[in-house]
Amino acid sequence: MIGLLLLIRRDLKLAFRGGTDAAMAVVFFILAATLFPFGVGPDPEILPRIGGGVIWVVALLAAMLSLERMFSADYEDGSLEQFVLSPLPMVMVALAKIIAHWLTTGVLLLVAAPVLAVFYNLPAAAFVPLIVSMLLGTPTLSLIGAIGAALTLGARRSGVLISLLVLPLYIPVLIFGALVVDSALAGREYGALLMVLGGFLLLALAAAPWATAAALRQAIE
Amino acid sequence: MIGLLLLIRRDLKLAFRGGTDAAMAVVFFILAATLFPFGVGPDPEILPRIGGGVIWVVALLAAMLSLERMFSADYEDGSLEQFVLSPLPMVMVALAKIIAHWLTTGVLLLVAAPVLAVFYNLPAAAFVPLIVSMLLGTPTLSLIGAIGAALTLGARRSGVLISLLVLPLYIPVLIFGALVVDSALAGREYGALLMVLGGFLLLALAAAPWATAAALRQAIE
Amino acid sequence: MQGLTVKELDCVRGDRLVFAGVALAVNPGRALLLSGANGSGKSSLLRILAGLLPQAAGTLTWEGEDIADDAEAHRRRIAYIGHADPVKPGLTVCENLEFWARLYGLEPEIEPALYQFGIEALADLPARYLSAGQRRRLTLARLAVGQNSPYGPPLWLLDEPATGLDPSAVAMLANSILAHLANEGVAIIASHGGLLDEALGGHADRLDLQDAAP
Amino acid sequence: MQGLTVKELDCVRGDRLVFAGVALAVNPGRALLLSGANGSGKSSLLRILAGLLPQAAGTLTWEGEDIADDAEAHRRRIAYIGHADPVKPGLTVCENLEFWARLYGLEPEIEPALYQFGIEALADLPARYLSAGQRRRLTLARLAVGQNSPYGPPLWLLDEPATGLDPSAVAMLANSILAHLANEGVAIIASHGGLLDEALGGHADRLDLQDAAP
Amino acid sequence: MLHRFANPNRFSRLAAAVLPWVTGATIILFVVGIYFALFASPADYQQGETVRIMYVHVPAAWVAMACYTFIAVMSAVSLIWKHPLADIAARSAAPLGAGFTIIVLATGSLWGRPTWGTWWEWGDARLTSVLVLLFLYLGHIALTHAFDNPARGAKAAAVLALVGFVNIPIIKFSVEWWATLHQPASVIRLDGPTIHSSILIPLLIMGLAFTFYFVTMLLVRMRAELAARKARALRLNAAE
Ligand code: HEM
Ligand SMILES: Nc1ncnc2c1ncn2[C@@H]1O[C@H](COP(=O)(O)OP(=O)(O)OP(=O)(O)O)[C@@H](O)[C@H]1O
Ligand SMILES: Nc1ncnc2c1ncn2[C@@H]1O[C@H](COP(=O)(O)OP(=O)(O)OP(=O)(O)O)[C@@H](O)[C@H]1O
Ligand SMILES: [Mg+2]
Ligand SMILES: [Mg+2]
Repeated sequence: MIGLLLLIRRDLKLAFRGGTDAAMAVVFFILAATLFPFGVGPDPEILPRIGGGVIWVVALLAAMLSLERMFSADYEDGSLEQFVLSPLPMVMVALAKIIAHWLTTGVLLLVAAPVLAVFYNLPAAAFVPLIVSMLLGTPTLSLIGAIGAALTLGARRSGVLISLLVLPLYIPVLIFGALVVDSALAGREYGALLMVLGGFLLLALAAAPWATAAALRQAIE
Repeated sequence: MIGLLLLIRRDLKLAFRGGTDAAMAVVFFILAATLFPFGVGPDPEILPRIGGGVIWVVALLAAMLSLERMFSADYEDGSLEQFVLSPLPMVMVALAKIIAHWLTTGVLLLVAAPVLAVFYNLPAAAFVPLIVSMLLGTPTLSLIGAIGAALTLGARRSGVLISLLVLPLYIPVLIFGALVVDSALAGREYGALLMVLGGFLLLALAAAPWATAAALRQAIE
Repeated sequence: MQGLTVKELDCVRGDRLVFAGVALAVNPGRALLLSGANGSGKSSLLRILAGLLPQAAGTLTWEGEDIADDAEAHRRRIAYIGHADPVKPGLTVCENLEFWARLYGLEPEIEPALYQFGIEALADLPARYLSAGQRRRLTLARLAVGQNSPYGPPLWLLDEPATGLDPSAVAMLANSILAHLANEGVAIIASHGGLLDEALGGHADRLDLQDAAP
Repeated sequence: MQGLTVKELDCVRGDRLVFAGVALAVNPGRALLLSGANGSGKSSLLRILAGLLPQAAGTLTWEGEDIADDAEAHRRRIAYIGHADPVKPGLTVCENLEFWARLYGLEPEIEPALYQFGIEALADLPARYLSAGQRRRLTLARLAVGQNSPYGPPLWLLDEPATGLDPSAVAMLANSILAHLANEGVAIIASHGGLLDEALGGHADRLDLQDAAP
Repeated sequence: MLHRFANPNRFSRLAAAVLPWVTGATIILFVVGIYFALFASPADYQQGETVRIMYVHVPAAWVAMACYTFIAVMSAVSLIWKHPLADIAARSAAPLGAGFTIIVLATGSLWGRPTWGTWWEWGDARLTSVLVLLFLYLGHIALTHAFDNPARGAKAAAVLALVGFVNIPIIKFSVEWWATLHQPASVIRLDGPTIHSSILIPLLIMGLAFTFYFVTMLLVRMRAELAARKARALRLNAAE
């Protein structure tokens, strides 16, 4: 338990001192979302209609981009082998890394999301559903992503591989996340959709740390 | 000149053997573009309307993502210092890296773009303008991106920094690129817009290799 | 049977047999110096002993028990230093050391460990500014942290620990190792000869992996 | 004035004065061995000599001419080997070496260079499988490629070149350096003592950077 | 018992003996199945002749899911008992499964055009989960080949296969859990099939044909893989 907190704290410190890229995900999130109106044209009718979806897609891309860094620095400088030899069980190592990833991407995305919602002229009714759906959805992204990041450690073309492995598994989260916002906009009930997102989260929470730990153990040869 | 070709060949070899990520950009491009319909909803009316813009935005993000890798491996393993000491002028080194980057991202994006256009139900009239605008636009992305990548070498948070430096400079390319497609769809004349894109390319071609070379020389201490 | 015993060990890397039939036995209070040409498998052997690499054949025992029986317990007795330095450029020297010490559940007495490897003056410098040798010293300082606690791991596996060290740092390292041996510890050290080998003198046996080449 | 001459050289890194007032002169056919504690500035000095790091004060001359006058010409006389190995894991040993040889405009005679450092058997292996010492040998093999051509750079700057090498590889390296010196070359080598220093024996002078500590 | 067939050499011999029989069975089943499917079964009163797509679509879907399940089981065997044949079986099966999945997607959208009026429906849970299945197959194949050390690739792919297995129940039950365009199961269900036997019988024959085709191809690919492995070992030993 102490080890878990220790590792999370180290990762946060590294992220905020800039060893890895804490702000990267948010900056990407904001910039990418800002680009769309330039590409699509600032049609006041279309923007709010696609806004919820675009925010979700970009959040997902942002979470994915930071995945490759999740373990690679520790893998390359030999820290990962030391983790394997440390008294901290690998599941805890995996969990700590996942939590740190979420704190440095998911949480920041949550904070940035309302700003973008304003930017896209989303009606106020969509704000709470957007935030709640992201609160339930982003940890799942970190959890699933960790498996992909660990599996591709030391692989050729690990960047592509991560996307290939992880994006398909992200699709359900994306669909339901965007559906929540859409339903809210259309004035429909979205409680059941949030339940589904919660279900995904529980499922990922139950499986991902173990799968990640197994993959990490194999990465070391 | 021989040195230039040599370096390009080496980078391509590395890319296709998977040391760096050639396919990464395309896979990201395709997957990201595939995600949008999931997020935005499959409204057959909206998709073609935003299609051209989405393709351009995603191409731009894809080109940007691969920037960070452009020099970092050579920087870290000491190859860059050897380039500085080699008889090949740094401008040529920069140019070779830019060409290799374009060949491994821009060209692949060009190949993938028609597929996505079909996917978004873009009318056939938009195909040629899309391809031509990307043919003129993507080299500019590689050229501008190289400056950002070189400037941020060894910086803390280089990932964020690159995005911050480069994206604003990408916006004009994006605007005119997307306008070309839009105009073609609306049946308007787009030759002048292509000229503007060509102008950007020439400007970038004249300035970027020198700026990149200067930045690279400073990165080494 | 005390200490570490290895019998009939084979190592395969990527379909290639690197060494075969390695046997060794190291008693508490002794060191073993591994030598052998580049590529003869010293690093591979150390990684097998640490449980980081599976052996192709052979058994490893610690105090008479097969280490495969309780991988968890084996992990706890090991301090492994590889070719790479697990040092984070963004953290200070002190923070780097503290992290590893705490993670290994050792009461972090950072100061004395820094002194022991002569980097106390650098304690608050971000590790990105360290020279190659200073970084190696920081990696090694981890050994000193746990050394005098009862939880300190008894088996040290060191892969060319003296790389990049100046002679005075090699002497500091040798002192650490000798103190560890005096505590009934075991040390297995890959090396290409040099000052460290001389300093360990009569406390160390030697094994040349060249003899185990297939 | 022949060879390399350095006068009153100061080095500052991140606000800290690393060394001051370094003076040295190396004639063709001679080597200079740099020693000094970890962090005393050996690597920094070599990088200054290579033009990779600006000095805080002082002048460097080659054959009587200030090297700042023609940085381009200076670059062409240098072969620099740093702490890191510029080796691409995705290319084979042979491809790696060939790339550097061609980039430096040297007629690539790869085979003999590989032989000279004893890695001819590994020629077609992707470099990712090399052991630490094998990778270092590959880095050093570049020196051998240009060695006997008239275009080979006359000034070798080697930063702890023997790191990770086994004794036979150190002997190969020493032979390369001696052949270079016999060709009227100049070599400046950072090192912490050991076999290489002994092998260069009477051909080398020594400079201890400790004496230049501020 | 398991280990008697698990020895690679014995497996090769066994496979060689079985192969002609399964090949023959595949051909016969296809001939009979296609005859029934094209000529000896009725056209649908609503969908007309397009219903015949079903005789490819549905068996391909069954085999695509069964193949993934097979890979998941083999992966568990490989991770727990570290059996080399399990790895080979998994990596030989993956491209076959990807092929069947592509067939499902292609025939499904061909069929969807006349019946639903659209090639593809983004929000549909069945279609989405099948698309995810295809990506899982592709990821599995890519991961197997992504490492210089084949053993590492096999292990990584095995972990992926186990993780991805959650998708199989989702494919199967998506039509019941969510309102979709796609029709619910009518053959494989707890209370027995609900369709008429004039359709059911040719469907089952085609199902068997696809299954035998899968087994045949699996055996062929596994034997090729084993032979390649042996050749590489010989070459490496010769290089020593
Ligand atoms: C790309 C689109 C489609 C995909 C990915 C798809 C996928 C599947 C899958 C995975 C199954 C196996 C279900 C199971 O065994 O429980 C299945 C069965 C079936 N599909 Fe589709 N399908 C698609 C389009 C269609 C269309 C357009 C129709 C006809 C209107 C259709 C009719 C059926 C039927 C009748 C079954 C058999 C169900 C049963 O009896 O168990 N499918 N499909
Ligand atoms: N970028 C930097 N900023 C601040 N200080 C630095 C920087 N780089 C190096 N230093 C400091 O400069 C000093 C000289 O470093 P240098 O690498 O030249 O030492 P060295 O003699 O090569 O040591 P070693 O034997 O360990 O390789 C060290 O004390 C180091 O901490
Ligand atoms: N992943 C791998 N796949 C194939 N061969 C490998 C792999 N890793 C190492 N090797 C080979 O295994 C051999 C043993 O490597 P190892 O690193 O153990 O040598 P070493 O004795 O530590 O050498 P050094 O003195 O250079 O550090 C080397 O010949 C190397 O080329
Ligand atoms: Mg080694
Ligand atoms: Mg140094």
